[in-house]
Amino acid sequence: MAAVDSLNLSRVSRKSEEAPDPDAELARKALYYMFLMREVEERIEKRLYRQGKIVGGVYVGRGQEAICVGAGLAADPQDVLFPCHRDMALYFIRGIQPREVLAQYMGRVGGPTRGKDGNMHMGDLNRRIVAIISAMAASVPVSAGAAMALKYQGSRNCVLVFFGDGATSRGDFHEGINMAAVMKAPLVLICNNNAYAYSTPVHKQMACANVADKGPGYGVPAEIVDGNDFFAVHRATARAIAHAREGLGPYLIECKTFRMTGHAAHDSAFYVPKHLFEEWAAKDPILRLERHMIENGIATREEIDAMYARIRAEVDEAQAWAEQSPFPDPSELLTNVYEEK
Amino acid sequence: MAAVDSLNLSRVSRKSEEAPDPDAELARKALYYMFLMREVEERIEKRLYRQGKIVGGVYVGRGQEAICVGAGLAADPQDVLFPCHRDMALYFIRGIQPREVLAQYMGRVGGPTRGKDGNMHMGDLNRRIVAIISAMAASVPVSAGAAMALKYQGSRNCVLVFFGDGATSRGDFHEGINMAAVMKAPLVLICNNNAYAYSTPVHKQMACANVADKGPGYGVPAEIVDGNDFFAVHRATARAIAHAREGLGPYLIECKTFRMTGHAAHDSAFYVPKHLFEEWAAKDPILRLERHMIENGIATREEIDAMYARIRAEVDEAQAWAEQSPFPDPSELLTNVYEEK
Amino acid sequence: MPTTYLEAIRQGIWEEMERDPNVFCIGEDIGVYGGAFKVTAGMLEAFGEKRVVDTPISESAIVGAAIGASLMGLRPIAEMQYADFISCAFDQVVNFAAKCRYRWNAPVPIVVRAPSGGGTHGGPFHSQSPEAWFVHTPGLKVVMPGTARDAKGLIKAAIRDNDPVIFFEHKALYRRLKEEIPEGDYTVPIGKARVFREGKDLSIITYGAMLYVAQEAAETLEKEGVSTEIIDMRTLLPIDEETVLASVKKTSRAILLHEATLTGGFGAEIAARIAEKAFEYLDAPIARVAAPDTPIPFSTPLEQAFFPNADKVLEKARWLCAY
Amino acid sequence: MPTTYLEAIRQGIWEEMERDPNVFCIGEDIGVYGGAFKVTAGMLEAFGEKRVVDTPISESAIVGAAIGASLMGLRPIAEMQYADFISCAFDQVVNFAAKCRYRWNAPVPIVVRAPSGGGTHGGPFHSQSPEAWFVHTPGLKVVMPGTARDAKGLIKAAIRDNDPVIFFEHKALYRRLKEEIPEGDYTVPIGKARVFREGKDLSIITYGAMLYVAQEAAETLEKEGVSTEIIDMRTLLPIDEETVLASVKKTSRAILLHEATLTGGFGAEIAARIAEKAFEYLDAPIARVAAPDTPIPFSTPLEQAFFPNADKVLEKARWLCAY
Ligand SMILES: Cc1ncc(C[n+]2csc(CCOP(=O)(O)OP(=O)(O)O)c2C)c(N)n1
Ligand SMILES: Cc1ncc(C[n+]2csc(CCOP(=O)(O)OP(=O)(O)O)c2C)c(N)n1
Ligand SMILES: [Mg+2]
Ligand SMILES: [Mg+2]
Repeated sequence: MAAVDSLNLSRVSRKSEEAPDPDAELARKALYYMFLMREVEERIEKRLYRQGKIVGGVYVGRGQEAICVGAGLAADPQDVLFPCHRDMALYFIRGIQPREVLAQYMGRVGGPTRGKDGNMHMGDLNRRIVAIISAMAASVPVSAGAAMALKYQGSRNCVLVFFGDGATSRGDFHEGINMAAVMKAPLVLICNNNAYAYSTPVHKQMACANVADKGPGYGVPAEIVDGNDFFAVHRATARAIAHAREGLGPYLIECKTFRMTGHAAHDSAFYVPKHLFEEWAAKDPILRLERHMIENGIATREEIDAMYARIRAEVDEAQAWAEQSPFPDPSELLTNVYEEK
Repeated sequence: MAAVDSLNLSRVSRKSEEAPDPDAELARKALYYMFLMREVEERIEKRLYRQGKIVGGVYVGRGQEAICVGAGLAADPQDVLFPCHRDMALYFIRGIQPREVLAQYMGRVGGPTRGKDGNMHMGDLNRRIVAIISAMAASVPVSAGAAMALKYQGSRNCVLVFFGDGATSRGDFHEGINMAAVMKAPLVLICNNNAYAYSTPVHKQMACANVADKGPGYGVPAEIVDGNDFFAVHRATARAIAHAREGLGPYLIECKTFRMTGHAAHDSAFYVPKHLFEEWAAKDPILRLERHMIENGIATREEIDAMYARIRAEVDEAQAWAEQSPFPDPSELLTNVYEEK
Repeated sequence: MPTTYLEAIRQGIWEEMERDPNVFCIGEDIGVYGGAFKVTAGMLEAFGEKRVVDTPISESAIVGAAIGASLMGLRPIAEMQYADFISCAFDQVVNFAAKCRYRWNAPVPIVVRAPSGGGTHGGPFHSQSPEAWFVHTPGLKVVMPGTARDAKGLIKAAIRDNDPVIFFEHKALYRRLKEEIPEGDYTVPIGKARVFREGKDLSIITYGAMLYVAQEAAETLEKEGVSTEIIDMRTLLPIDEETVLASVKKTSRAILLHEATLTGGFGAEIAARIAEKAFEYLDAPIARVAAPDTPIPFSTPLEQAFFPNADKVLEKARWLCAY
Repeated sequence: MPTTYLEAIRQGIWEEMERDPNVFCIGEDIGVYGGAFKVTAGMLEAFGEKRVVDTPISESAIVGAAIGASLMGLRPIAEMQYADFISCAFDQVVNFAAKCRYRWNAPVPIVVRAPSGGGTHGGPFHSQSPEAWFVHTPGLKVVMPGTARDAKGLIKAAIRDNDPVIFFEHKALYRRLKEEIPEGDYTVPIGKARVFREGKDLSIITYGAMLYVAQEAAETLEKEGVSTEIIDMRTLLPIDEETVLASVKKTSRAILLHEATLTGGFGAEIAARIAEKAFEYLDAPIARVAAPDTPIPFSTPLEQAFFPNADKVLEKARWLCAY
């Protein structure tokens, strides 16, 4: 698990007299990861990218953090994750450090791919986290195969695969979920339905109302959750994982959310009606979790702010480290195409 | 429309005093095409193939004739057909002659592809019938595009695409039906669920009970019909076509049937429980239609047998013609790769 | 007026849309957004939703639908958001589109536009140059303009062509290349290479963005007393063998240059043809300069090392000239 | 014991399944049916449903699932019912499998078996030889045995290899080729060509079923006083350039022979390498014999005209020898 240095939210909450509250503990962890993700992505998008220190595409999950954090924290460390491009916190949850992620974005050797690939195209088999390829939904059949393998190995673990609404249109989504269903493979499919795929609104992506409506056609239970509600995502994922561990096969969760940015850093999202951003800003998952924590006495405003400050400092350090990380030597161009003996 | 030479079932049926009965007329046509298909396919599979006069794969639609005939007769001649590999009657309905089909199977220039392609890999744009490629379901997106084009052209016509239960597992099925649905393209999707795809029973193909269960996930109305009941298929197709013509988009029909043969002529179907063949033999769509016609006074046994005899003679002639049709000259190998100016 | 490579393609499509009501565009984010690279910008407003069709993320269905529409008499222009994603539509391209005419005499006049090429920090999945796969697929035509003039003339020719055309557009040229192009309607014939620069000692046979690498090398060689001819293939299939052979017969030395990876690339085919058909004219080995056989790395120093450059061409050129 | 090419592959898989519990087979109709060609016949009974996995008709998911299982430590053998359908899995093969190791150091030890090749009246979609697409895809290995001995040794090597291997099996050899093979466990190294027949005047470089066409031609040439060396590539990627160049340096004449279509085929790559690296040894042009650039026709006379045969090889051989 991640070295969660900044996660020392005072354990002395107003309920401190009572036994440690697992819900409170979870909320603190969740807020930590959600804010960490947002902070790292803000650096990437609003600083490093604009400063030209990051080249290439930059996609962020601003406003969607509850999904990857909710699902990621529901999983066991031995469950296998297939993040998509707006799921950065999954890496942190699995212990990949912010500095490594920042180095990855800047093409430095300090990143998990040593500059071979960029941005969220990273993975680490030791941490059971698999790198996407760019083709949307290509991970779905691969995750199905990973889930089949876990079953083959007699493992009680499962696989969680993440993707967007747009990805569901691809043949690979279909073939992957269908095969997993036929095989009763322990696969949890987590769709972030953020209303857009690049400029394409979801009603131009599909003619049904919900991604979850696709479940019955695969014989896969499907549920819809508020993707901006960390607890809702977490509970649904826990249900899905339990289903998978019981050998009942795949489970589809549609997390309704909203993409609070353009598709990527270069995209102004001019095609998105302004009022939607305003409406969804009010539903921000971080604000929402903060509110929950304060209202339920899990943390005070001051404690939260102090945690944020620590995270910012942690990310400052990470950024400094990453910027010092060297670029790969051109000789690395030719390495690792095949196994080197 | 086909020159239906043998379709002169006595028009003087027991109801002859009354006004011409369209249902009776339809039944006669249907029986003609269903029997013609069976007869041509029997020649192909049980004679020409075994005699070595047909090389390569031979797939027949024995026991499934009600599907292509029911759907094909519901379509307007300007509607566009995309047959699959067990839909031979569609060619006859569109006026392609048995002799041409037999020549096609034997690789002769008398076939619609002049020997360039084999068996059911044939089409004719003038007759609005599009050739499949072998990859299952590849026709689905193509048919979606044809349907989009009809809409583009302001035509009131629609497109009918045929495929099997196995084909629905492919990404192309998914992408094609989904795109057609989003575009509200006039596309009628006709699935013959014959319980097997090669040796694979349908429960290993999908984890839902019916192909029709996939409709809601695309926002496409879907219905299940008895695929061995000509009238049921015909009526469902008529409904689907009306839906398409009204601009309401695609419509999926699942025709439950059974593959009364092996997958292809080389396959003994040892993996199919014997009793299934027995059960389904009793539900043969031709016998069923015969029975309906006799019971309803549409035709007598004798009239039907006379028609069969005429069809057999017609196919004898067709076969003789096809066997006389020359093989293509090797020089044709190089023609028609590109437009020749 | 100086026109960018991108604008030239846009103009070409636009004029064909105006000329022929059967021409329409289909792809992801090509409407409201105007395409990931803005090649179709403004077309939705000008031609309406009917003719500028935004699709779900379904490359196979985009190409499939284009094929189906073409069979009904339309002339679709399908956009792959990046050439890399044509792999998702591969079966439709190589088995459906490429083979219809041969099999059952059904023409498939589609254009599949595929922004390809690297140098834009795209990493492994937004930088590929997959043209060779399609050059090995009979029934397709494969085009890749290297100049703005050709970009317009070839996209128009592709749209009018009665066979399926895979039209590669080099992303790095979209906005960097700006030049005078003829006013109004003109086409550039598919299947014709052109002498991009005349020379007599050495032929560099290339296409796309590598033209400018060749050009840079040629200028240096000029100073070294070597007169370099550059052949811009423009169409990669069908191959204009005549122009290639004529050049090599004149210069007696040939370098094949492309940014796609070396092994099995387009250069191999041209080298093989020269080695079979102009052997007796050769004064030196046939050299190839191409990207190494690796995926395309993301980080700038690796990316720079990956792509061919003038130095790599010069090294081979000097070897050939000294041979 | 004389063993067919098919049986050799079957034995190889069987032995590897016995040796390593992580090896399993996945594909359409490979279980109860034993595979369209019966390569996996009997395996379901012997190894059970867990290790002989029948799938829906989903080539992309078959390859994708194999990749995913391999990432979890298994060693999947995926079967394409026909090589032609690998187009439906193309993105998974060329973008997922081929690039994982390079990008994030994740090995993908899968084997994708693909029955390819013609001469079995399969028509356009059951006869293709699509190896060149994969030879142009860094990160893959591409293998095609031409003998029963190699078929067994190479399938075993492929299963043990830690990179993705596309394993082409020639359908026409499955049952027609029968020969003695070594008993028990042996592997044939991936990446090594072999001298199939020694000679000194002319090299025919080929693989798969074309070996026997080369052989036939060589026997005729022998009578004409020409000593022909035949190189069986066996592995098409990585290319054993050394063996090829050694042969051509010895004979000074080369014919590349394959049944895939000419343009952009594997022969082009070998011709290009010879033309660059053994130029000074050549006494004649480098010739290619391959199928013409058309889809593969169905009807017997067209099919026969399509495939290379000894006469076509002889024509080129005589030209080279008279050069
Ligand atoms: C097969 C494929 N086609 C096109 C693209 C280009 N592309 C990248 S992200 C994207 C939109 C994805 O939308 P969605 O799945 O909803 O995810 P989101 O970005 O909204 O999280 C597109 C079209 C791609 N990556 N892959
Ligand atoms: C993409 C693809 N994979 C495999 C095959 C081989 N194949 C031909 S028909 C068939 C079974 C088709 O089953 P179904 O769609 O149910 O049609 P049916 O034969 O039962 O009518 C298979 C696997 C193919 N043609 N295409
Ligand atoms: Mg989205
Ligand atoms: Mg079936």
